[in-house]
Amino acid sequence: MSSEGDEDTIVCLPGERLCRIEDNVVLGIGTYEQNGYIYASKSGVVNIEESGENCQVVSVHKPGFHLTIPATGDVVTARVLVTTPKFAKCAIFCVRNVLLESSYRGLLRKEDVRETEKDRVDIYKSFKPGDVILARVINQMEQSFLLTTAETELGVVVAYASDARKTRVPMVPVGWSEMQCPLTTIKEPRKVAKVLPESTINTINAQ
Amino acid sequence: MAYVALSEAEKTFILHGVEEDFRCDGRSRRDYRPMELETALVSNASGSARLRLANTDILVGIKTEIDVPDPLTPEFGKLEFFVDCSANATPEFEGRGGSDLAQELVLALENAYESPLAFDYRTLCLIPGQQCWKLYIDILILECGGNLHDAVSLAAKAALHNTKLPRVTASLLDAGVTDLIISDNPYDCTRLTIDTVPLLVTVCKIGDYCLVDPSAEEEVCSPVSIVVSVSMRNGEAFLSGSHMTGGGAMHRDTMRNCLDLGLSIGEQLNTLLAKMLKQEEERVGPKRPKTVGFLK
Amino acid sequence: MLRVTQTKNTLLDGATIAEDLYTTPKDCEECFDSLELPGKNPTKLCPRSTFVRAGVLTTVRGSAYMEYGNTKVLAIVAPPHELMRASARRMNMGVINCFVNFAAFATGELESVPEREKHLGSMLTKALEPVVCRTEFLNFQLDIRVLILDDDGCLLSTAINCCGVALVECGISTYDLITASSACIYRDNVFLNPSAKEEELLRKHRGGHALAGSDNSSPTAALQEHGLITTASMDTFEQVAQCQQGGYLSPATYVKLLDYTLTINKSLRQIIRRVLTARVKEQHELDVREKAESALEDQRLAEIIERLKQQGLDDFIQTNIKEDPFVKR
Amino acid sequence: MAGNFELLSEQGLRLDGRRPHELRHIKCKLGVFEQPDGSAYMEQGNTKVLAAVYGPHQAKGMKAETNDVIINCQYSQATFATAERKNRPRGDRKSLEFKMYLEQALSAAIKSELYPRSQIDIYVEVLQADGANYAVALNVATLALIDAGICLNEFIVACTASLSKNSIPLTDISHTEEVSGGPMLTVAALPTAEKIAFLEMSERFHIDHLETVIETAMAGCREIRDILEAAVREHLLHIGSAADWARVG
Repeated sequence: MSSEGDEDTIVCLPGERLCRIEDNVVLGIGTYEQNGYIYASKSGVVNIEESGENCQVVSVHKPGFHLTIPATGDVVTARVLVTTPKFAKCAIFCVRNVLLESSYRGLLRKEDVRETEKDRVDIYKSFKPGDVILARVINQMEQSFLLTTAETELGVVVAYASDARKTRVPMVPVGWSEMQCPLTTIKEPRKVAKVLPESTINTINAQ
Repeated sequence: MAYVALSEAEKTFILHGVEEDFRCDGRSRRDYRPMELETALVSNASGSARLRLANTDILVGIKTEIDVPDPLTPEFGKLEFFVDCSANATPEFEGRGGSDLAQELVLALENAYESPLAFDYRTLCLIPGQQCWKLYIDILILECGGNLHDAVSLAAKAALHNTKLPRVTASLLDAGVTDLIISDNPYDCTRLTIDTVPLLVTVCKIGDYCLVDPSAEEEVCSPVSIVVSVSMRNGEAFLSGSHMTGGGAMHRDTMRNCLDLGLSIGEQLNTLLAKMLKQEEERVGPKRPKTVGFLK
Repeated sequence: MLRVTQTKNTLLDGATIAEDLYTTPKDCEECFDSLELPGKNPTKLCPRSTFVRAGVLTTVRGSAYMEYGNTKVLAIVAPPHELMRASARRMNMGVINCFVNFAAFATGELESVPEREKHLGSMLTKALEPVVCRTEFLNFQLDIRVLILDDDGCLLSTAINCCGVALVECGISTYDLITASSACIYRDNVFLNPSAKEEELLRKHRGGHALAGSDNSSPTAALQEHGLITTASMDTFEQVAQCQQGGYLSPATYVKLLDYTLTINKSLRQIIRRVLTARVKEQHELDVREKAESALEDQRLAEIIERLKQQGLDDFIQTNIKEDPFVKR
Repeated sequence: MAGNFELLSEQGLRLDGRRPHELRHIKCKLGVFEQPDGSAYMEQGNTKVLAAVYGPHQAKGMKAETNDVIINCQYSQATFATAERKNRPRGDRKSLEFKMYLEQALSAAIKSELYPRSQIDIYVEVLQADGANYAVALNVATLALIDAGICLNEFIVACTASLSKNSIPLTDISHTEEVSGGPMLTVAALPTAEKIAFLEMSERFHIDHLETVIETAMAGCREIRDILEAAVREHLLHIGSAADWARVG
C-alpha cells in the first residue's frame, strides 16, 4: 500500500518552493507567497485540489498531529466555567470536529446569547457552569475568544440537572428555552441549541 | 518599548522618504539627530552624564566600590551595568514594565564591554588579585524617542570619561593585611582612558536601504536592525559585539553593507563624542562646574 | 582620611580552592596548551557528528532531540495559547517565549546557570522570531522550552537547530528551515563548533591574553583578536536570521567567521532535511494505513447494515444470536 | 553622627549656612519632556526631582469599576541618587510609602469631580536625594499637573520643618540635618485655603512646640507656593509668547 502511495506523494519541508503563482493557482493552507512563487510553510504532503472552474488550490497537508487554533467564524464546542451577570467564561475544547489538545479561553457576553430581545437576556437563565455549549467564534480578544450563541443551532447541547444528586443525569430539551430532567421532571431554563438527534442523523446516513 | 501606532500610509511615507534619502525630519540616511551632552551633573555620583538625542533622554550615573577581583582575571576590575526604564518615559514602564527592555540593553552593553581590548579593565586594578574598583554604571532612561542602544552607549561612554576615581595608596601591614588609603581630596583623582570604549550603532533596514539613528516611528517600520558595537583602536574600527534585533532576517550581503555603514558611522560618532566631551570640559573649566541639567 | 581596612581574602589564600582545576590564569594557559590547535584557516568546514530526531516524546506534540557531538538538547514546542500578559501584545504579531533550562547534571558549575539560562533564552527568542510565521497566531504566545542535557559547547546553535525541528514537528508555520552554528577565534586559532572547554577559555579568560601583545609600548604589534560568533540562517532566501557576536574582531575576521558558519549551516541543513523528510514519510504512511483501516471498518459496517436491510431486524437478530450451550432445548 | 549634634551654631546659622527660616534655593522648570502630557523638574538645594504626568485617560483593569478619579503615583529614586548606591529604584518600603502619601495629598488638590472614571498617572523620579525628598516630589508633581492642564483646587505644596535644641523652629531640612537627628515634620498644605492635606512627623516634639513648628512649615509652604506660582506664570508667558500673550502679562 505504501509503495503505491509513494509515487504520487510529494513530500515538502518549510521553505521549499512549490510552484509559480498563476491566475488559476491559489494558496491553500500550509503555504505562503513570496516573489510570485508559492512556498511551503509546513512539512507534509503537497496536495493539489481542483476547485471550481479550472482553479487549483495548492496546500500542504501535514500528516500526524494537526495544530488547530479557533478562527473567526468557526463553530466550537465549549464548557461553561463561570457565569456572571455580564458574561459567561468558557473553555473551548473542540473546534469544528477537531478535538483540541489544550483548551482555549472563551468569553460569551450577555449581548451575544441570542438574536432577539438582547436586553432581556439573563445569563443565569441561559447557562450554568458545567454545561456544554455550541458557539461560534466572532472575534479574538486579547486574552480570550469572543463567542456567540445567537443562532438557532447554537447554545446548550448537554446540561445536567442542578440538584445535588450523585448520579448526574443529562437533561432533555423541551422547547427552545427549557430543559427537563428525565428523573425528577424538574424543568430548568437554558438557551437550548436545536440539534438534530443523533439517531436521525444515522438513519439519514443509512438511507 | 513605547509602542508607536502607525498606519500603512504613514509607513509608506517613511519608506519612500528613506528611498529618496530624505527622511521625515530632513535627514539623510547617514545623519544623526541633534545631540546635547552634559557631564558631572549628579553630585552624588563619581561620574555622570546626560545625553539628549532629539527626544531620547538618558541620564547615567557611575558609582564606585572596592571589590575583590575574579581569580581568573586578577588584574581586572569590574563593571556592572544597570538600566532602569523610568515610567516618565511611558506609563508602560510602571512597576516592572520596563524590565524586558532594560535587560536587553544590559545584555547588549555587557557584550560590548566584555573584551579587555574594548575597555581596559586593568585601569581599575588596585592590588592585583586582591583589590579592584567596581564601577556601577546606572543608566536611567527618562524619555525614549528611538535609538536607545546608541544613546545609552554614548551616555555611558561620556559618563566613564567624566568618572573620577580617588587616588588610592596601599600600605602593606604585617601578615599580608593591606591597608588602602583613599584620598579625600576631590581634585586628587585618576581618570579613565576611554579611547577604545565601544559605541553601539544601530543600523536599521527599511525597504532596501540601511539607515542609522532611527526615530521611534522609523523603528516601527523596520523589520530588522543590526546593533554593532564599534571600538576604535589605533585609528581602526573594530567590532566588539553585534547582534540583530527586530524579528526579521537579512541577506548576507545586506548584512555586510549594514556592517560597513555601522563601522563608518561608529567612527564618526566617536570623533563627534570626543569633540563634545572636549567642549564640555572647556565649558566646565577648571572652576567649580555649574550644572544646567534639566533647567535649560 | 577615610581608611578602608581589608583583611586578607581567604579565597585567595591559596590552598583552600587550589584543588579546583581551572581557577587561575595559569590554568587557562595549561588548558590552552592541552588543546589541539586548528590553526588560522580551518580546512574542514563541516558540522560535528549530528543526530536529530523529531517527535521523541509521546505526551507532547512538538518535540525534538538533537545530539551535536557531545552536546545534547531536547526542545519542546507547545501549541500557541492565549497571552499571559496583555501588555506583551505586539501589533499584528504573535509573541514567542523561549525558556532554556539546564538539566542539573548538564554542567559542572551551577553558580552561573540562572544567568546563562536567561541569556540563552533571550538569544534563542531573537533567533527564532524571523523564521516563525508570527502573523498566523495573532494575540497568541508560543512557548518553546529547551532542556540542555549535556553541555559541550555550541549550546545556542544546537538549541536553535533543535527548536527549528521541533517547530516543524509541531506544525507551526515557518518560512523556512533554520540552521545555526558557531565559530570562535582565540589566539589566532579558528575553532569551528567550539567545545565547552574552548568556549569557557574564551569566556572566562576574556582574552586576557590579548592585552599582552598590544601593550602601549608596541602599538604596532598585531592585535590578538578573540571572539565568538553564532549565526542562524535560512537558506531558501539566503537570509541571516541572527548573527550574535562577542569579543573583539576586525571587520575582515568577522566576515571570515560569518562565512565559515554559513557554510556549516548549509551542510547542517541537509542533515535536518533528511531527518524531517523521513519523518514526514513515516507519518504519512501511518496516516495512509490508518485511513485504510478505517475504510475497512466502514466497509464492514456498511455490509452489516446492508444485510440488516435485506433480512429485516428480527431475522438479523436471530441469525446473529449464538445458541446458548447451557440452555436445554 | 548621632542625635546630639547641634543644628544651629552659636551665631544662629545652620549647617549649610542658612538662617532658621530660610528655604534652600529653588529652581524649577515646567515642560521638560515632549512625550508626557505634563512634566516638570525641580531643584531644591541639592535635591533634584523630575515628574511626569500622563492623563487623564481611561482607567485600566479592575480599577475602572469605581466612579471616582483614580490617582496613580509612582515614586522611584535613581540608584545613584544617594551617597550609598541603592540596588532597586523602586518597590522598597520607603518608596511605596511615599507613593501612598503622594496619592493622598494630590487627591486633595485635584478637582476630582471633573474626571469621573478616569485615571491620572503621576510618575516621580528622584535624581538626587538631599533631604525633604517627599516634599520636593510633591511640589514638582504639582508643577507637572499644572503643565498637564489638570484642574486643581489650588497649589498643593509641601515643606519640612524641624526644631533645634534651643527650640528654634527650622524650615526646609537638608539631608545632613535629617541624619543629625532632631524631630522632623512634613506638611503638605493648600496654603490659600490654609488647609493641611497631609502631615507626617518623626521623633517626638513637646506638644507646646507643635504649633510653632507647623506654623513654620506652613510659612515655608506659602513661600514655596509663591516661587512655584512665579515659575508657572513665567512658563505660561514663555509658551504664550507665540500667541502674543506676553503683552497681556
